[in-house]
Amino acid sequence: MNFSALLAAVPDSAETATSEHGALFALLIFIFVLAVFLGVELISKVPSQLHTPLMSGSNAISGITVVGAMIAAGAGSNLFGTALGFLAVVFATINVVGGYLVTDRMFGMFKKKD
Amino acid sequence: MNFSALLAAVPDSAETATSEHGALFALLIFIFVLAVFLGVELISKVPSQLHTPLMSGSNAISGITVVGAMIAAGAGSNLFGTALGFLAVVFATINVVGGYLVTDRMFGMFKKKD
Amino acid sequence: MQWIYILAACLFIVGLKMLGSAATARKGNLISAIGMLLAIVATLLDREIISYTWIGGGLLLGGVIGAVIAYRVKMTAMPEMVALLNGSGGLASLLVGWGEYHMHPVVPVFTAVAIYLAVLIGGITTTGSLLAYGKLSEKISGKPTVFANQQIVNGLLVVLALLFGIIFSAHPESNYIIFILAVVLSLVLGLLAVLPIGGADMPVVISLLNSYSGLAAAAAGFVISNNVLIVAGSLVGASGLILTQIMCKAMNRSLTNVLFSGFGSATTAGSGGESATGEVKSLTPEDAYFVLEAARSVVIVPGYGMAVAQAQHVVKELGTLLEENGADVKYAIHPVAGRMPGHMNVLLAEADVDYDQLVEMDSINPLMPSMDVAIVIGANDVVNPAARENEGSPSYGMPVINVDQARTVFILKRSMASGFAGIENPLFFKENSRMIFGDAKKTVQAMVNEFKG
Amino acid sequence: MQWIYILAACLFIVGLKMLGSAATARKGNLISAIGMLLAIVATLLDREIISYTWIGGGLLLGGVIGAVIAYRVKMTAMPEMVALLNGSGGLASLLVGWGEYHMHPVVPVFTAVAIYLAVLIGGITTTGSLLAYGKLSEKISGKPTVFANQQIVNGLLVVLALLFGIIFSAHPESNYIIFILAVVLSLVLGLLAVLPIGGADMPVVISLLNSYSGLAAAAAGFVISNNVLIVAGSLVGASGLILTQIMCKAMNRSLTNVLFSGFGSATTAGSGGESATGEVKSLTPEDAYFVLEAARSVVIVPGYGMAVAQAQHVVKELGTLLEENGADVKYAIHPVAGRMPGHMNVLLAEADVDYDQLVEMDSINPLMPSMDVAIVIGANDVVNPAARENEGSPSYGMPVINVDQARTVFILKRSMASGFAGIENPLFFKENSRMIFGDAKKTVQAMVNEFKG
Ligand SMILES: NC(=O)c1ccc[n+]([C@@H]2O[C@H](COP(=O)([O-])OP(=O)(O)OC[C@H]3O[C@@H](n4cnc5c(N)ncnc54)[C@H](OP(=O)(O)O)[C@@H]3O)[C@@H](O)[C@H]2O)c1
Ligand SMILES: NC(=O)c1ccc[n+]([C@@H]2O[C@H](COP(=O)([O-])OP(=O)(O)OC[C@H]3O[C@@H](n4cnc5c(N)ncnc54)[C@H](OP(=O)(O)O)[C@@H]3O)[C@@H](O)[C@H]2O)c1
Repeated sequence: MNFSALLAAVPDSAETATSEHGALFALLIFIFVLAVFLGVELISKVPSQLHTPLMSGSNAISGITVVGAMIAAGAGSNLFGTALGFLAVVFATINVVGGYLVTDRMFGMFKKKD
Repeated sequence: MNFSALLAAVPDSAETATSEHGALFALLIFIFVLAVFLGVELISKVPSQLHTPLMSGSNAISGITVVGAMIAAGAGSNLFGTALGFLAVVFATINVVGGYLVTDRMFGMFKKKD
Repeated sequence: MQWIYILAACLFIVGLKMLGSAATARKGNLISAIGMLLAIVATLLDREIISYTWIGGGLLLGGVIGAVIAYRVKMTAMPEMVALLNGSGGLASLLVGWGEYHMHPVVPVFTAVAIYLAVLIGGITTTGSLLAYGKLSEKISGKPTVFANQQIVNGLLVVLALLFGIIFSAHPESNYIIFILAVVLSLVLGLLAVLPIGGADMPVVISLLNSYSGLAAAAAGFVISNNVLIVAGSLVGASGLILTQIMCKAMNRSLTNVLFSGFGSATTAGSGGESATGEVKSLTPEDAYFVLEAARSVVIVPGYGMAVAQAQHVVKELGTLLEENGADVKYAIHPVAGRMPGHMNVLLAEADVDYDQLVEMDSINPLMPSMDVAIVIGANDVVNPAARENEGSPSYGMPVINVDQARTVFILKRSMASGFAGIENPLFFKENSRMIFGDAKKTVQAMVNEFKG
Repeated sequence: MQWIYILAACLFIVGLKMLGSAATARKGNLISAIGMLLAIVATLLDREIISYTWIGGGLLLGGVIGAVIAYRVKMTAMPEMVALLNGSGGLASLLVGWGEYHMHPVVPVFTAVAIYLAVLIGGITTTGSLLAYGKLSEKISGKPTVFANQQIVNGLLVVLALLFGIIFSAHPESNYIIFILAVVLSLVLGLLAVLPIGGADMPVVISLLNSYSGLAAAAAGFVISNNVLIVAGSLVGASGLILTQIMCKAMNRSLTNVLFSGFGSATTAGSGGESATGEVKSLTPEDAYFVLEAARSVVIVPGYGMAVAQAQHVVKELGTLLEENGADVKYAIHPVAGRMPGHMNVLLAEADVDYDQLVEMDSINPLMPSMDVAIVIGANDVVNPAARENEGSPSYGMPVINVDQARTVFILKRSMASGFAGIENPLFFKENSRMIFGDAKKTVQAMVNEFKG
């Protein structure tokens, strides 16, 4: 049993190799769409005073591209490819670490005094 | 190019046929989880006066199982399998048609008078 | 086709979102129906399908039955109707799981688990919903049926279901008998789960079963690796669960309490702590008329009794007459008035009451002290001040409509009997309360006649 | 590993949800950070990775740089900081797309499209964010740069980008030159898109670019078929877009207007319809002290000028003194006061103002007529009554804080100059208004000194 099960769910896509790949893509796009809907729902009711930390906090999440960067940097391909990957890791990590820390700093100030 | 791309994304799952299938399953479960989150967000702010129609309206959506029923009924397998599929189509369709119509009837009454 | 399914799923999401607001709800329902239509059409184009006879026949038959009951059902019977439809959906999921297994008994373990879940949840939903239907429509006694060691028996059956599931999933191809046993077990479990729950708790149960029918559909989706089933099913699963929670909260009870306590059975009824006593002042509808005639502001609080008496139309007539007489008329709706969330809204909407006149509990309570008259029509628990005042009361803490703070309260019911929760109501003995005994419809009709004549 | 990714995505969702409420926000940020850590660890375990040297080095270097700037940055420089981080993320996505393409140039068309999008969006985000950073930190003039035929040039470049995309996606393996051109083009596009936007509109731009950086990450996710990238990226993409919308709404402008109108450039400044005139009454801080001394209720309305003057600490001191003097002190926060949503909240929080004293616009406005004194500290547009009264005003319809309804209004600013929107402010000429000219920090300090004696 391999991915023919996926094809069973998308029966029109078994003709060419490309359209098989298309079925996987459809699943991924579906995930994308669901996440967009979810993002909209999650954010649309946030009070304005939280907007700045929300912006930096969600910005940190977009640093997830570090995962792709690590795969590129560690694939052990030629020098240029690795260099691109390395730079990508650096910049993505700046985004991640800087974003989370600065957001936390802001919330630290928001804390109610006792 | 076939579903190896999917496996590339889940590199630990290429050992056995079952774990390949597991990768597809993981994607589907992921979709499930996202939809659950989305469902919770969508419903949690509905005013109580809409609960009854909301119940019947979402109940109609659960009739989506009609898709599975149609596939079972139309697969042209042996008599018993087809009979099961046929019954499934009947019941699912009752759920779908009855649910949507009755919800619409309720909303028809809710309409603001001019 | 995959893309049509994705589009359909998006329509469900958008539809469900729109169902959440009164202004867009009807359109939302339509959009979700279009999503369903798309999904069905996409499936018809599926190459795996080789015979359309049975599909067409099934769609036709089911469609006709569904349409007929949808148009026949009375608005007051909505809870029963939803229960029936729900059972239908659960049964369909069970049959899909069974059919798939029957045709392809050799499947990987994931699929086997999904099949088992679709059948188990589907079966529980089927008989559970049917029993809920019976209790609601009073074809079966609404009393909770409690027997000795009930919890233990249920617990054992659940363990058995788990055991069957493990055996079946490990070797689906060689365990058809276990499978059949599991089908039977699921049906029995559905019955046993609903038996100990009182008729009046059925709405909560139905909402929970609604959630189950969604999960069953999602499980069926895993069986056939179809993501529109997975998404639609889990949307419904989640929304049903949230609705259940909201309802429990409005009744100030936990879900566990609803499911297992046998609430509303004879044993708990009347256990209202200190018994309320005092003088009860009763009035005739004719006397009440003079008070109403002079009132500038009237709030009408309907409850389950209005549904029983089918008094919504005549209540609306009374409201109109009061308005013509110069009074400001509002309808105060408690979230769990009646036997179904939004029950009162549906009834009053049927009677053509203006949507703007309906006020939610939280908005009316602050205004209550300025109201001349509150007319309680067949409501009891939702106006019980003990929930606010008496810590010993089982309903203590449940938010209620504070009619006792209005200048005068008319209470229309047939007797001094308690309501669904079986709690005595000190409201009846308050200084400013007047009981008007009799069937709500007759009483209100009498008031209307006074106004007209 | 797949499961770890799924768990990470769930943590992002939960974290983002918790970020939406003040009580849980900090924990939410932590949860989302844990999700990120999990995702990174899961990737380290990836069998495709054969060398850890560069990964480790990159993580270390990036981590140190990120940590240093996060701890060094001043709270007032938050907008710039977010812009920089955002540019970092966009650049990373560009590099990931490039790296993947460099290593595997033969890919199906879907993947090629994803690569192209990751690079294009990533590039636009990079230079756009950098330019926004420059404008915000005033390293570059904040004035919108408008030149002839700008829209046409931009339009042509967008068409070119589309064209390149089609050529590239059709045959990615033989179009490395087109690819490089596209990289350059994306960088140029980012600059051109932000050039015509005024410095003060940068927060909206940053929020939009934040959304882009999310979309770029999602595109990178499609390139490597990784669903945690897709989910996290699209969550950020959607939330950035919604935030942008909310901000535009609070300014009563459309996104198109923000992006293309060159708002805030010299040409539009001062076009406030009929010019407000009348007598301006000014006061010294010493005179103001006598009024404040007698006030029972004071509302402080901070604006961008408080940020410029870095006056938050001394403002807090004044607030405390007023309270000790027996007055009720509130801080009224307009949603777009300052140059960043929540800008004032961050500043006042830094100065240790009690969270409970901060009141949103909608809550304070009904109370305004009962306020003895309103102290406007470096705010202008957000207290401009023209938005309420003068239909010809460019800001007409934007909700403002109605300080003019307080008994006395003190306006602390350096001159009669208009605020960001370049609109004259009739508030300054009102009967009950008193201007206190000078740098906000100095003025408030003078008041504090008076109180201290
Ligand atoms: N809405 C929901 O979703 C939901 C779900 C589950 C449970 N519940 C529960 O149901 C209860 C609802 O409260 P409620 O105040 O609406 O109803 P209630 O407390 O059940 O009281 C209804 C009252 O109506 C009277 N009545 C019955 N038939 C009548 C007739 N023909 N004419 C006049 N009066 C009549 C009854 O008194 P007589 O017999 O003296 O006439 C009874 O006391 C709450 O306890 C709630 O927790 C609601
Ligand atoms: N918050 C956001 O997210 C956001 C985003 C984009 C745009 N905006 C826009 O930014 C504006 C914000 O309104 P606002 O009322 O906060 O600010 P504003 O309208 O820009 O006015 C700020 C005022 O502060 C004064 N000022 C500057 N430096 C000062 C100092 N050192 N001491 C004392 N006063 C000083 C200036 O007057 P003098 O020069 O006379 O001193 C100026 O009039 C709105 O138009 C809003 O639409 C906000």
